[in-house]
Amino acid sequence: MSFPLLTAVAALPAIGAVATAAVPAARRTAAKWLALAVSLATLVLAAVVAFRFDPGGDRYQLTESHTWIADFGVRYELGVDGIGVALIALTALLIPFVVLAGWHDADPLEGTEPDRRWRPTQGFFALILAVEAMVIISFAATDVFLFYVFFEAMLIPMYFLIGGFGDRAGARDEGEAAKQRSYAAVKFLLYNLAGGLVMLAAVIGLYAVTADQLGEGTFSLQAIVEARASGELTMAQNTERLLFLGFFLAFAVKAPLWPLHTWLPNAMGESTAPVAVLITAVVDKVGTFAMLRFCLGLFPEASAWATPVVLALALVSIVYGALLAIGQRDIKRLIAYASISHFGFIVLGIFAMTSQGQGGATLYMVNHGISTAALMLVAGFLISRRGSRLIADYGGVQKVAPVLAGTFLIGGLATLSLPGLAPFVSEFLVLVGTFTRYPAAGIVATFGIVLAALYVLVLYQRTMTGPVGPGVERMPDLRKRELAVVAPLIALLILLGVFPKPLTDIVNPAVEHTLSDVQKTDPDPEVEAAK
Amino acid sequence: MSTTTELTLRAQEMIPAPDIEYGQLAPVLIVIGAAVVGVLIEAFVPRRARYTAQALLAGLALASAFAAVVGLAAAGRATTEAGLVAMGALAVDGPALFLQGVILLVSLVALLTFAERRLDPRAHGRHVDSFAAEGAAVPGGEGEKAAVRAGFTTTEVYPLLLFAVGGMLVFPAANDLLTLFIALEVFSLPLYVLCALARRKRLMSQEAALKYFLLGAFSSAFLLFGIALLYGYAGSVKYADIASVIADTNRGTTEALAGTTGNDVLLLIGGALLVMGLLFKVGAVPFHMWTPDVYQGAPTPVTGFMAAATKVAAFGALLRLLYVVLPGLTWDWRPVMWGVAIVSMLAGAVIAITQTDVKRLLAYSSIAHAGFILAGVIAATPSGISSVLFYLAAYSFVTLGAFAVVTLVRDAGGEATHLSKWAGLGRRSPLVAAVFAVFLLAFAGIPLTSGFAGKFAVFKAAAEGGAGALVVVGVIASAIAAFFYIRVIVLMFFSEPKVEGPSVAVPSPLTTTAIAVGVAVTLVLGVAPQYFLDLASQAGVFAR
Amino acid sequence: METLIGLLVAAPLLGAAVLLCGGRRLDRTGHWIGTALAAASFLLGAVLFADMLGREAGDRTLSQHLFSWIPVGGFQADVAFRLDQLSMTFVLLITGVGTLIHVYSIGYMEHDERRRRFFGYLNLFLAAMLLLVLADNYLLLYAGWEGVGLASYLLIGFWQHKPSAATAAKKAFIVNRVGDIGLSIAIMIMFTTFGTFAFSPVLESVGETGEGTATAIGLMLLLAACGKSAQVPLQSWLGDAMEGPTPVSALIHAATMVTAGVYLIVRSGAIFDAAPTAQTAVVTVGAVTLLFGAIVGCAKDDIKKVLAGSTMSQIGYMVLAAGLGPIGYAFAIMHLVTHGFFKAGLFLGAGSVMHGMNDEVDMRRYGGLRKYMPITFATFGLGYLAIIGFPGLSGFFSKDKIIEAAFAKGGAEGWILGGAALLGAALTAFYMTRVMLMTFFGEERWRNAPTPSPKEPSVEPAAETGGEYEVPHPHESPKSMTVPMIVLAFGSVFAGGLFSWGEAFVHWLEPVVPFEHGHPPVSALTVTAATVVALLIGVGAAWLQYGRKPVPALAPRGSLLTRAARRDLLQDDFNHVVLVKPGEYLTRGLVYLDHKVVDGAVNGTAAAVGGLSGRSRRIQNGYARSYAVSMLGGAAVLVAATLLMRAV
Amino acid sequence: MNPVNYLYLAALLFTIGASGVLLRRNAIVVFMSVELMLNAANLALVAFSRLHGNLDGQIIAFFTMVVAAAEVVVGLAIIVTIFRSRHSASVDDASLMKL
Repeated sequence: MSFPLLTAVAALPAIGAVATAAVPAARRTAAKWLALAVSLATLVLAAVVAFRFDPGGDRYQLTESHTWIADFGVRYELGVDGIGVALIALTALLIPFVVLAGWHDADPLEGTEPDRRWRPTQGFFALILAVEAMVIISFAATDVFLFYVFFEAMLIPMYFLIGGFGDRAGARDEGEAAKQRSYAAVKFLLYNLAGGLVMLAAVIGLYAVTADQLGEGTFSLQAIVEARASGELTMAQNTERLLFLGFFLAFAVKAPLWPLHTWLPNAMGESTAPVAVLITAVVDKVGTFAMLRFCLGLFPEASAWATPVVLALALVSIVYGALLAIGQRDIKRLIAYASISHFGFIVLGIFAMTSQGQGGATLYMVNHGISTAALMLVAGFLISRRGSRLIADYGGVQKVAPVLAGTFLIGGLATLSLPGLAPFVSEFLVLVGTFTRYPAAGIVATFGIVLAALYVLVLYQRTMTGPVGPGVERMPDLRKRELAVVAPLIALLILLGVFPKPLTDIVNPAVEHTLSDVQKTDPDPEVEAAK
Repeated sequence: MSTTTELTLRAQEMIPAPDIEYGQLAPVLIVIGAAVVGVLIEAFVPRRARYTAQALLAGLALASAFAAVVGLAAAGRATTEAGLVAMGALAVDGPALFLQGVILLVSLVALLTFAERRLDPRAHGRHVDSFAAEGAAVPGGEGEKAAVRAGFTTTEVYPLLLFAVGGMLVFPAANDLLTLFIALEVFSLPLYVLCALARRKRLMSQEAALKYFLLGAFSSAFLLFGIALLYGYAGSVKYADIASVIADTNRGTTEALAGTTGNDVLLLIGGALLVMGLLFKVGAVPFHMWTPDVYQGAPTPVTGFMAAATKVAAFGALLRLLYVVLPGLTWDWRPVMWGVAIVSMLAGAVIAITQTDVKRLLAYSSIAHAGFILAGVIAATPSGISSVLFYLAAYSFVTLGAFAVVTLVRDAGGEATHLSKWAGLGRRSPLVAAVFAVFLLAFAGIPLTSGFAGKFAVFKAAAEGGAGALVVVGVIASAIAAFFYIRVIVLMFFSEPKVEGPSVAVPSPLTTTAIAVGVAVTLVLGVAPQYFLDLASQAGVFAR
Repeated sequence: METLIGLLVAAPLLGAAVLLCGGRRLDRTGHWIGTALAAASFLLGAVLFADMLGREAGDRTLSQHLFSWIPVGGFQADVAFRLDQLSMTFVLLITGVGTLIHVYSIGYMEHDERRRRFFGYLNLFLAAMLLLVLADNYLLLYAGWEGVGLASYLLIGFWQHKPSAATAAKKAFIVNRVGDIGLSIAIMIMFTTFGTFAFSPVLESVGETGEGTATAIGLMLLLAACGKSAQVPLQSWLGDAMEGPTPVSALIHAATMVTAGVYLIVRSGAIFDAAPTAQTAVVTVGAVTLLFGAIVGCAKDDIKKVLAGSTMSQIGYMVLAAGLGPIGYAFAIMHLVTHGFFKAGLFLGAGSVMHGMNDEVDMRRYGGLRKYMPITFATFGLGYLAIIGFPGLSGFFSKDKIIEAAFAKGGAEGWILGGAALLGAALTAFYMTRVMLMTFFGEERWRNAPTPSPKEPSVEPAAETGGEYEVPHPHESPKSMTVPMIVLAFGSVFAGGLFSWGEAFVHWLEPVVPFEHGHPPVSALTVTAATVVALLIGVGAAWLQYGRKPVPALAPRGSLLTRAARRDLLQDDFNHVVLVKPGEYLTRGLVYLDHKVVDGAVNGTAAAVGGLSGRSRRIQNGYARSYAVSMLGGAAVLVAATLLMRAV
Repeated sequence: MNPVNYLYLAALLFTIGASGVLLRRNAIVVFMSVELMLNAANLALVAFSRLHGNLDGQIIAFFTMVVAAAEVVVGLAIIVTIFRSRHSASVDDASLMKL
């Protein structure tokens, strides 16, 4: 029994969360440093995972397996394939920046020294770490039930993060802001909970099916996949489709896919920038990840059956999200809709069922995480300076705060996937991967890149260029802490944009496995070109 | 020879001297005995000493009864040695022992909240609990004032509690209709009285008692009539006999009985009335309407006890009835139960949304949960039984805990149960709010809480039992239900505290323990339910 | 040798990195670093060029594989360079002109506190442009393609505090993006068809696929070219791009970047050869644009915008030539190079004029400047002669060849194209003469303040003249600015002749760019004569209009065509009506829809459940007896249902 | 006569009792109606006991009486307290808690 590395990666932040929460009220700063230290330690462990992972090896590695709830056929089964590794790495990577960026977000308002028992700061960072732990577990879970448990459970800390620590720059007066916040939080929770409960029904159904055919019910992904491969387990067409829908719905809410997206702009708009990053860059990835791992893995036929519809939805998301982003007045909501558009790309890539598409989608998850983090966090810094989320309240920032403007621009360029920055690689892969099998879809999606250019550049022009706007005159440029957050992210964007090979090497084999699950192979080129 | 002497003669040979397995009846006997002793204490022990004496006695009794249950279980009475005792009046088998165990534990915890006397401000320098100084006195009248001044407390609640527990112990174990009926009354009557004994808001408390009593009596009348009909159908009230009559084909013994014996109409009507009597206790729609009012009016510790223990006992009896007596009628009762379950889940969840009183809110949520449990009952499989057992265990502790927390939030008028007063509780006392949030999340069935494990078990059983549709409805209902649980959490954490808002009383170790136990069980059953699931599944077989 | 190729790109890239991340401490030295690295990469180019000449025509192609960029399944994108005669030509042009313009900018941007960043952007542009022409596969080319787009975005919007500049930059980028759709789709088709998108395999095996595919790819590439090279219908951004500092206009929007489209078409010649339809499209676009640009050029009063129109039109020539296939490719490139020289020179001249005239760009506020800035006048004049194709100068050789080739296309098509080209030549002569006369001859219209102009939509606000009008003191520019102009002037005089000396240029390119002699229906001499005649007509017309009678300081209302031309032939109005407005309505509509319908559905459901709850709780009316009723009813239902179950 | 008639009588009494519960306001009367229902059940039990010729029914009847008595005790206690605090024994007056 080797050292349970994956458990450790998840357990570390969990323990850290408890410890942080336990820090006494007076020692606020200590809590922050503790949280930062824990997140960094987690990053180190995640790095170890990444290095211990052998792309050429088995599909799932670093596996752990213990019975958990025998009656439900539930096992505590962990294991990572390349996709899991990539996303765990992403999560572990982003959290330190989230912590650092949110350094002052949960400080008590000036003047109001809270009573001893109410410790928002500790709670804030503890919750962030808790989310990290749960996300990592769900990326590593190879047992459907185990995954589901954390898929659902992570809603609670997220819910408190959104509702409890809203964007103070948000609304006019605190009461109004609080109303908006709790609306956003409740909407987030209920939306995802509803999706999750539908999934619960499907999970139970899955158990019933396996119990019916394999003698005893199981949730082990590998077991089910093998059983299906060997023909022991055959699902009736309709059953499989229903179950698929149950799963897919939950993931589509999480992802989020049009028309189940409306919770995201509220959630991202009302929460602080770091939390918004947590939502869109980390937590939502669980949804797309799960489509890739569970929807395709468990229900290949149904996935093939649903593909046309899903592709259509993805395309709608891409265009719709971009158009709405153009129409936004609120910086953070704009970024939220941009994310919806990007999630459209990810889903498109996943269901294109080609190695480029799915590889691209996986890269997309990572790159979108980083780029959105960069853009959103800089936007957060900007907003915290001016105290307003409205684009109209800005102008000419680049004159007073060139570095801030510059980083914002780079973040934006990443978002519109400029070559040389990471998102280009993934976006182009998704497009090509889609085009090879569904040319029409590929072409439609390609128009997304123009719209992306529109919303990013319009945003940049309105906020950063032109004559210096009122309230912007003496806006300070990025501070050291803020630079420490943004610079590494940008460096990563460039690195992964120029030399993504290490990532693709890890991801490719996993994608091949997934494709073999759905018995799909890349279409051959029409002409075998002279090499 | 006249018919009477003939009858008596026959009676003599029919009625042998009963032999009673006292050992196996120990749990019941201990509790009832203690209750009797309690009454004597009321009679003879001086007032000052009563509280201590009663509380200790009750605690002791319940604990030892639980020990006895454990002993029996250890002796294999739950599995291999399961059988009928007291001339087949009672069954000592898995479900019975499991449920008795749960009931006893629940009542132990409830007892702690009963005995709590730090919450109410001291009256004339004396600690007082949440029960009326003198139940009989007119609210606000001279008599009451005098009683308060004299520092009276209604220590009768302990014997009453014990009687109720005794009845509840018998209820799920009852193996003939008569015992069932008696047990029902034995645990109902004390509850009626307990409901009337609130220290604050006495008018509401009395009203609750009245409603509960009248409707309870009404329902037990139905139950009794159902019993009569079933007796008429089978000529016996023993479960086994009835079952066999239902099962065997050659019906009718004598010409005279041809009209009645084995007459399915009798059977069906009787069964329906019987089931209705039980559904009333369970609080399933449309027999639920007493629940909100009684839950709100009764003293909160009693509400907690009632909500938890009564459900356990009643569902136990229902299970036994459906699985032992009426298995032959599965195809008759199942569809009906489907209906009841669906209506209960939906109505409970929907109506709860607009509630403004915590206790009423919990009442409606308990209705919804009754629906969920029924979904497991309907499964009509061993896994169905065990899932229900597990759910009951999980649910009862969450309920207890929740109501215990409710007792802590108080203002000048006693407990501040109006939701608006809970605004910003999370800021005032994060811990209490967090604990309550945990219970709410458990009610909502969020993973890693016992609520989720239970819900999963039940739905799983239902799905396997071919009640997939029920699962879907259940899921929808849970989604709706989630809304109002979340609403309370929002209220506690995300809204600004009211200036004149309630304060959170610092309880004595008693209530603290009660709540702690509730939280512990909630989390343990949520994270590592395996052991208890095993227990439940071992206990999943009825003795016939 | 191969290893040097990478350095070509690396040098300016390094410069960009250093200058942009370096921070204020580099403000004093930044421009030197930038210029030095540009020069370094030019020297590298020269070395490689020498080396290339050293080997015989057969194996002059160098290639360098740096690393595998995006390997996913069959999709293998490498970072690999290919240096052949074609790319070498560009390398020299880019680095050469680039270096000159760096030097020029040292003087031109002297008083701008953000000069360091300016040089950073220029270096970034060089790097991207070199990447574009050195890439050995379409994806890497695409990277460079967007890279130059970015650089151009940054440089057009360099004076971001001017809203007009910011808008122009955004417009340029977005229009280019539209073109990029073409390029990326083309790449996708290539990958789907050939399983690769590296130059050689694709171009070699393009014959094996159907003409349909080739046409599709061709048209997509053309779309891309239109975006980058400001060809109709994606031409609208170039005029506004003049908001950028003049050196930028010279380097990016005259000499190099805008010609990338031509490079793309010529590079993909094989594909177009396999797709006649696509070729027709190309020549059409070319012909239309060369006229379009010329007409616009005739009407503008803003000197830079005239030059912009002229650029458009000259590139039209190149595209036209490139569309003619093997008979045109070489000349397209040749014209591209010569154009690089004289157009850059002209822009620098314009810049020098503005420099001396308080950044005034309205030619109607110039006049008689030749005695104040002789060098500028001389260099500009030579550039002028070159561009109108005055016999013996660069423009003459390159343009004349294109016109010949156009006729040589044969048939009606040939006549139309040739005619268009001739007409273009005449127009070119007209508007360039106009510029010369209005700027350097005639009376000095800048001496007295401008009378407030009537509502004249055409005249864009010139550079902000703060407060009341102070009379400019025209003066010659510093050395750092004049020297590059002189160098470029030499280029514009001799390059053409040099290249045409025994068709040296054609043969130099031949190994990579197929060439065959076109056979015009009439003798080459006739064509040349016609060209000269056209040019004389143009010059004459211009002299009649602007040389003989004084130029009004305020633009006369002018004919309908003139006014349309001033508004860039209504291109923006067209886009506004057809794209922008509907787009705005669409987005607004969607925002409303998202809020009211998509989100409304959710909130509606919640509200509905709430309402249901509110109603149904009334059942709980507090009366015990009504509870009893419900119980009784329930019991009845229960009994009935049970009996019913048995009945059925 | 045919003992089955007693059953019909029992059913009748039960119905009367039930409707009494529903129709009468006075708690005492309501309660009496409940008692009536119980006795209806008793009658049925006895009748069945006669039909089956075994004593179970009668025994149950005895038990029922005892239970009924107990119910009276508790019930009257509650009703009386209510009456004393409200000066009314009307069931409908006790409707503080609703909705």
